[in-house]
Amino acid sequence: MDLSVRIGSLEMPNPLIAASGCFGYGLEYEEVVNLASLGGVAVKGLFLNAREGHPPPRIVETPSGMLNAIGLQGIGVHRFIDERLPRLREAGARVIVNICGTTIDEYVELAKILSQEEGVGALELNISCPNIKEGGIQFGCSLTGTHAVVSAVRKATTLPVIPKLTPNVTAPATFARAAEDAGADAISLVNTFLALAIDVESRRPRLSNVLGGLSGPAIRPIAVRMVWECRQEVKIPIIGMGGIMDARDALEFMIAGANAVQIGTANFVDPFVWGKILDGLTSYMQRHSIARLQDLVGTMDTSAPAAAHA
Amino acid sequence: MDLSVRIGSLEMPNPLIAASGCFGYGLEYEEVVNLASLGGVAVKGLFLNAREGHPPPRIVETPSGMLNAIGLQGIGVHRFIDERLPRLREAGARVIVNICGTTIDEYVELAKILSQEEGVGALELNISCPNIKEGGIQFGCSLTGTHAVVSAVRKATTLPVIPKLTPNVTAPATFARAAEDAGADAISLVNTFLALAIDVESRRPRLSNVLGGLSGPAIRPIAVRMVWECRQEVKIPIIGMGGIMDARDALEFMIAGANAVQIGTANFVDPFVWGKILDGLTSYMQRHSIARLQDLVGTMDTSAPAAAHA
Amino acid sequence: MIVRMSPLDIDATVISNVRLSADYNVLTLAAPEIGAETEPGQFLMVKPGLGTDPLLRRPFSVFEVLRDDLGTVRAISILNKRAGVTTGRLYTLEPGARVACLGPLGTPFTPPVNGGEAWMVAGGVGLAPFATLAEALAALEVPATLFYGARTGEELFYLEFFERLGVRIVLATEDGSRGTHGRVTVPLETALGALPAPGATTVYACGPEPMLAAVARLAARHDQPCEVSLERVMGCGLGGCYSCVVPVRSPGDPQPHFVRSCIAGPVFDGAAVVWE
Amino acid sequence: MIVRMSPLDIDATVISNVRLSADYNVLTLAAPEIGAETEPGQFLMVKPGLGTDPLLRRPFSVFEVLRDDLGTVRAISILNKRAGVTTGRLYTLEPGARVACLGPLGTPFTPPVNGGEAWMVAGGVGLAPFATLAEALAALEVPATLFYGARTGEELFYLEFFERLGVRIVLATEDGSRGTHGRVTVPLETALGALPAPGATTVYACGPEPMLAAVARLAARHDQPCEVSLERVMGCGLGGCYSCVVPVRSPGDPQPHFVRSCIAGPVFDGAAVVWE
Ligand SMILES: Cc1cc2nc3c(=O)[nH]c(=O)nc-3n(C[C@H](O)[C@H](O)[C@H](O)COP(=O)(O)OP(=O)(O)OC[C@H]3O[C@@H](n4cnc5c(N)ncnc54)[C@H](O)[C@@H]3O)c2cc1C
Ligand SMILES: Cc1cc2nc3c(=O)[nH]c(=O)nc-3n(C[C@H](O)[C@H](O)[C@H](O)COP(=O)(O)OP(=O)(O)OC[C@H]3O[C@@H](n4cnc5c(N)ncnc54)[C@H](O)[C@@H]3O)c2cc1C
Ligand SMILES: Cc1cc2nc3c(=O)[nH]c(=O)nc-3n(C[C@H](O)[C@H](O)[C@H](O)COP(=O)(O)O)c2cc1C
Ligand SMILES: Cc1cc2nc3c(=O)[nH]c(=O)nc-3n(C[C@H](O)[C@H](O)[C@H](O)COP(=O)(O)O)c2cc1C
Ligand code: FES
Ligand code: FES
Repeated sequence: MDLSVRIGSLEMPNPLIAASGCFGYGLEYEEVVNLASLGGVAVKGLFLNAREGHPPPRIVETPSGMLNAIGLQGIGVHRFIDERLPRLREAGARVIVNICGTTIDEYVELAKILSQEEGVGALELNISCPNIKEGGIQFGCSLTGTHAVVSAVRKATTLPVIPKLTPNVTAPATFARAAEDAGADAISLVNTFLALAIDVESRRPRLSNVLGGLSGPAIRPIAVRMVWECRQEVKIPIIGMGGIMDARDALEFMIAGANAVQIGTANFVDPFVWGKILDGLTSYMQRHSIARLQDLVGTMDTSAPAAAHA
Repeated sequence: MDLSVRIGSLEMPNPLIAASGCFGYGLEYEEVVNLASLGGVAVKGLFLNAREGHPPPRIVETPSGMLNAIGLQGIGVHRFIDERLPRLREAGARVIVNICGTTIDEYVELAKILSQEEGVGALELNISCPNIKEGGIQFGCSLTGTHAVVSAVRKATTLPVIPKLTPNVTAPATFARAAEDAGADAISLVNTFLALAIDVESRRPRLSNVLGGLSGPAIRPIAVRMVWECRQEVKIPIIGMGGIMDARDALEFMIAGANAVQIGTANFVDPFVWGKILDGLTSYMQRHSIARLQDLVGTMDTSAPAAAHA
Repeated sequence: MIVRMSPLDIDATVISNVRLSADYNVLTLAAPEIGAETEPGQFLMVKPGLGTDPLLRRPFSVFEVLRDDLGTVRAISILNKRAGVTTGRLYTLEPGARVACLGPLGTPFTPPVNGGEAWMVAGGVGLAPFATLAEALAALEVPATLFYGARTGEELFYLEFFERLGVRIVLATEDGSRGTHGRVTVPLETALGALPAPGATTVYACGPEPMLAAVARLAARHDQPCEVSLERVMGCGLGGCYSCVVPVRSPGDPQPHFVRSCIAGPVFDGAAVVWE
Repeated sequence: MIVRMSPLDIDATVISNVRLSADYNVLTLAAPEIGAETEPGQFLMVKPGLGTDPLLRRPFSVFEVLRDDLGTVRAISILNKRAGVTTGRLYTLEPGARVACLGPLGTPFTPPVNGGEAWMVAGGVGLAPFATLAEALAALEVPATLFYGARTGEELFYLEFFERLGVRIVLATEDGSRGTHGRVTVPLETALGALPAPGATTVYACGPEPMLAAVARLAARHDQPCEVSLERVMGCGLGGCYSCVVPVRSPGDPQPHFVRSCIAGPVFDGAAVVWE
């Protein structure tokens, strides 16, 4: 059985990638999961410099989901290269570095710096973080901005370039097209949905940042729809995510059009989820006689609905 | 204690309104709840003519939410006026008629017809149904379309005009502004989020219509954010909704900026929810010494977050 | 047309949970107020547990209405078959757990007119509405037969219950381990063929949709009235959501229309339903 | 720096649930594999029940590590105080229910150096990490005192447990019903003032944040080392989400930094934490 997937020059043995911001720098999970067994590890979003992030409270639970406004606390790209990347390389992880900037130049500089390092598998451009004003969301919410930042990074690196799209727009597929036109190797979607939770007793927001990003199973049906829409619009690989909790959810994204998937919030609920999903994928392939998992991508059959009475 | 709220000429004793499509034509619930005790009843979306709607399956459950693609099955405005409106009037319900058209002229014609009838309290313009191509969503996803349909209906009626906004856009607040500029008396938001669920065994969509609209608690944090954004943008009353299950949720919307709220999906889970929410609102008012519930609207205090350790 | 009592919502305590097989159980619930109002064929909307996942209630036939020696209703039960998340939870509940029960809902079966016989046709968990119907038929002294089909003989339940009420029982199993080998429609067809006069026997059916379609067709072919209890995914059970529609043909109107099975059904005239 | 054993995830069966009061209970869980690895001050991430509402696990100190007569670990327990949805459910669970337990997690308490005394300061449910610490101290033959404060005398639990280990106990209640009237910091301050030499007594504290801040300040003023166990909302417990940060000052760096309390804590040097 072949579960492999390729994104530009990045070859992954399976389509399961740890979602950025939900897996630290990967090393935090070394005792729980063999990092080499994952398709890839998207590390916590990195700026050029270290950042403290927002004061707590930084997360709050909502029905079947959670809001976060971490504010991209991070060690900056240089400490990442010095302290984490060598250990990730040793562990055999396929590293996807999620990069954030406030200007196109910063994205380009990050791309150049990371391109010189051994062990970086791909760059995921975070142009969709809803929690900080300067987190690139100004690019992610404008078609010309998306095109500009992707083109600029494209010219600066030979690494696979994967812009991560926001769901907080009318038509994500138009952004997918802009990204493809600008030379992206793949797109990731979705980042979190901009949201608000208020404590009614104190009438105050539950997060220090007021607004946060909604992730988890609550958003899954919307994210699946967006992946499907993007699949109609672009040919490049799609990395789908949003509330994947088990193999069935991962398969749902793939059938909708995702070539690979990221798993974020589920990892908090069950850090051992990786092995369970991988097992689920292989048993599905057996059950349905699917030799290459990529053959499943985008195969939703709209000729008739599923029987309600299974 | 004063729980009343006014939307143009429509005076309601409390801010709790049954959401369109979630309460039939109201009469279905007569044995369960005294219709006069509700702030208002938004009836199932009506076209000029009767419609059969989509074939089943029309709903599917998702984590803390549900997708629906009913396809606006309905009896058409004339049978509504003949068969349902008199009984609603008798029951003392404050009726908000949710109207749908495929052209501006249809909205205008519906508005004119309904304006001649006694017992219609307001018109809610459904320009946001995600489930049918011809459900006015083309107006709801364009600023000029929204302005045009609201202006046209505004000229055709003296009834309160309440466009219902879609959440499937980048900036709902700009649509709120367009609606206010065009003379709307209030805005309703949110309608459902366009979404997709796939049965992985058959690889078929779970709904006959392929796509459906996500409602229920899953969407609440996004809906609350949108209400808050719109509150910064417009002065007219906002009717907030999306996943309200209890009094605390209703208060969350009001604190974010809603003058009234609609309750949809919760009504399926518990048709007796109305009395419970009303009790919850009055006990909150007592606890916080709030004499007029409208004084709570838009009072979120962003100076500091709620203490995590209550 | 639509007859309905005010439904009640009762946060019922589980009195007992009898597991009949690996998939079937009978859950007895302390909701006598609902039981006292229930007519055969009506249903409940049920939600075990708190929280919003799962979110919606699920429809269940009232299986038994349980009375004490004085005839006072003490409880109701549901016959549950594991199919997914809620039925899975209902299988595992222990006494003391709570289940929110809204009911009774829906249009019940119509008793046979003109003093004929009543034939009940049950497929699998489709047995559920027939315990109360059999009791009502016994009270009306209507001669009753139960045609009851299941996958195997081990999934044939409550036979003594029906025997005690004087119901004649005809069994069928798909694996042939008990009764006729095959579908329950096989012995039904034979029996219908042997009937003397048209219209004297009312056929009531509940089970998988293909079975119901077959039963309705057989009844029509043999000129017997037929009522079917249909399963639909139901969002509300009260007519609020329009999720549960069934295409039916009204007399004199060639065009089928969608009607809400939670209020116009779940029991329908088998001849009115437009089968797929 | 960050010391961690591989955590285990055990779908533990509830062995017993002893309700101590209207808000507190002790839940004994069949997760001996976790108990065998747990050091005092470590915690679990816990999720009772299925489904995605509530979604995330919640952090709980390991309260007791329960052994049989031969010393083999048989179970662990948690001391639960009702505060919201998950703690509410943990209060109601019956034996046989399942609770997913991930652990042990976090940095444990450091045993006292240089053979001094150990003072444990507990506020309310902050008692939880001290049962295992008291056992460890007894094994090390470190003289130990428990300063234990609660709202009322009825919310002082497990005193015999600590007495049996030879722990000296000093009580305080806010309503004055038992021990000193007022906060637990009142008798603590008196006792610290009476200490002869600086640095000979290590103070360990767990409880509400204002209490921890006060204890840390008192210990610093009296030149005694102090470790505090901090509560934070935790998304993952493994360092993955950055939700649980605490501002600490590193030696030689005037600028405070956010560190993740699930891995750098929950036990911190009281002098390093930047109190609000
Ligand atoms: C009027 C009526 C009476 C019923 N009486 C009984 C009864 O007495 N005993 C019993 O065991 N079952 C009965 N059912 C069927 C029962 O409602 C479904 O099995 C149940 O809703 C499935 O819920 P779940 O959460 O376990 O499954 P889910 O996890 O929600 O879904 C599992 C599978 O069941 C299908 N399904 C979901 N809802 C329904 C539904 N309402 N009807 C049919 N299939 C569905 C789904 O499409 C899916 O394939 C009745 C249904 C109706 C409409
Ligand atoms: C390391 C650690 C060890 C702990 N040990 C114990 C213990 O042994 N026994 C015990 O009863 N409790 C303990 N707690 C606190 C416990 O985790 C919270 O009470 C629990 O998470 C609340 O969950 P809930 O679902 O009941 O509340 P929710 O419904 O989620 O929220 C109710 C209230 O509790 C607050 N809250 C939510 N999560 C936390 C949290 N992690 N810490 C503090 N407040 C929170 C919320 O802001 C809200 O005000 C510990 C916390 C930490 C960080
Ligand atoms: C706590 C948290 C932190 C996150 N941080 C980042 C980040 O740094 N960069 C990024 O691109 N996405 C970030 N995300 C978004 C996730 O990578 C992912 O897109 C989103 O959570 C949806 O997937 P999920 O539902 O599986 O979590 C974060 C999400 C969470 C919950
Ligand atoms: C089954 C169903 C049918 C609906 N039909 C309509 C409709 O006819 N017109 C309309 O404006 N909104 C319709 N809606 C949207 C609701 O009115 C409401 O905007 C949405 O469900 C969010 O609120 P809730 O989460 O409380 O349900 C429908 C929603 C559901 C679930
Ligand atoms: S189940 Fe809602 S209308 Fe029938
Ligand atoms: S709880 Fe996730 S990093 Fe600490």
